[in-house]
Amino acid sequence: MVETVRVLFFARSRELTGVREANVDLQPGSDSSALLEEIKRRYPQLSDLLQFAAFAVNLDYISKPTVLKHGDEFAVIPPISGG
Amino acid sequence: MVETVRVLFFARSRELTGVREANVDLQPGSDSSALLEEIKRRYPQLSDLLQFAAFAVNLDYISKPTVLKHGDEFAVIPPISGG
Amino acid sequence: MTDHVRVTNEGLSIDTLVRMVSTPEAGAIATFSGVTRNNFEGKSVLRLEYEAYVPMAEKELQSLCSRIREKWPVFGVAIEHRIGVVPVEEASVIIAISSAHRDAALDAVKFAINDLKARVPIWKKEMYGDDYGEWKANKEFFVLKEANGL
Amino acid sequence: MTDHVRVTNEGLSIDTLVRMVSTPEAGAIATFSGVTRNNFEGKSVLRLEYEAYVPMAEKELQSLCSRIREKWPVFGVAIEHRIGVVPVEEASVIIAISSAHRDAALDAVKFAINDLKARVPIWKKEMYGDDYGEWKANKEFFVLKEANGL
Repeated sequence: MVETVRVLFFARSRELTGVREANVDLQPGSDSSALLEEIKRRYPQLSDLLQFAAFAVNLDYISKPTVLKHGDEFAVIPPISGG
Repeated sequence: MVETVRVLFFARSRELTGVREANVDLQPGSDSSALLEEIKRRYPQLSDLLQFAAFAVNLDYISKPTVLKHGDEFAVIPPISGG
Repeated sequence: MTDHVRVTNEGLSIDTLVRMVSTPEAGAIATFSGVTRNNFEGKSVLRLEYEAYVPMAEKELQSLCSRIREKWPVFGVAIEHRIGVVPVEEASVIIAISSAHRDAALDAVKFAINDLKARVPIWKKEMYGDDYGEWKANKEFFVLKEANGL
Repeated sequence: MTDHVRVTNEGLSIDTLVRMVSTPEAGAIATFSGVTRNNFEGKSVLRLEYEAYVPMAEKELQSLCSRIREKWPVFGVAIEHRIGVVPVEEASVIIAISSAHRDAALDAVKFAINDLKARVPIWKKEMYGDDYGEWKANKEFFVLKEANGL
């Protein structure tokens, strides 16, 4: 069994990956740090951006590594510039 | 020769005097204090209001007794409430 | 851009004032509208009646615009004050200011309404009934009068 | 009054937002509009392109409204952010807030635009040519990220 997480890319992260979203399969009990390792492996061109990005799980910012479960929506939030 | 000054009343001072304006003749060299004495004599019902009012000569607030000359426009400015 | 000030018997339009201060260089537009409330200290207010010393009010509004430009880098400044009867929920005053960056427009608008309430010779009567009302007084006026010996 | 928040592809109207927060109890309405400038650090800007994580942006805008209501006694709060292409001189964001007395509306609007720039997941690309642009970053975001360990 794996836990499939939906990963969303916006703005510069979307341009760098070339995709708006991707599904990533994680071992049960994996947290967002494990997911980020997998993202970096798949999209090495994102490494720099990830240092400056924030992350959200199911529409809320996370401030520490968070366990992910099947069906969660994980978003890479590059530095925002609304207003 | 006298110097005729036009005196304007607004808002509560207009209601208390019953007029929007009045001409007051002053001796040459008279200042705004002399004018105010004459206003109080003519409209004793204004005495209280004058303590809280400001005054303007030719569209500018005055901050001290000011010599008036023929044709000047003197305005009694009761506490304002614009906005 | 030139300053726009007006004291008028007509209804005010925020859209019109915003268009007046709009310019391709501006990144921010801030506005303030003073609106007739339906109550004051528990009393029901039917409408407000405003009266102005119009030529002096417009002169003071012009000098208010100059004071704003001494303090902040703004592009457009537009201020209109309505006089006569102003019904509940309609605007008696609108201020619109544009600037490159937001703090200038926001801070200038706040300054403008405070300065207007202290200096611009306009009077408001709150009407509680058809023939029964009360002239109001801005505390900002007394502060200015005290400070400047007016 | 309920809060109104919206992220939309359509043009924004300040008149519409002001009407949304208008109420007979309000004495003050303050607004802020963020507008596309024609230049940035000497470079000519053709247009802005905005992109949002729409459901999270609307959720963050709702929580922004709640934070405003914890801090100030306001009646109506309306915030709209436009996405897609925003031409020069058109608004990308409009905030309108009503209150009984002016300081609440004025201070809440200033807080709202600062908070929006720190938290709401929306991105702006400044287009200097038809195919040449640059993603911007709000300094407010980095301050928040640092403070909250995001």
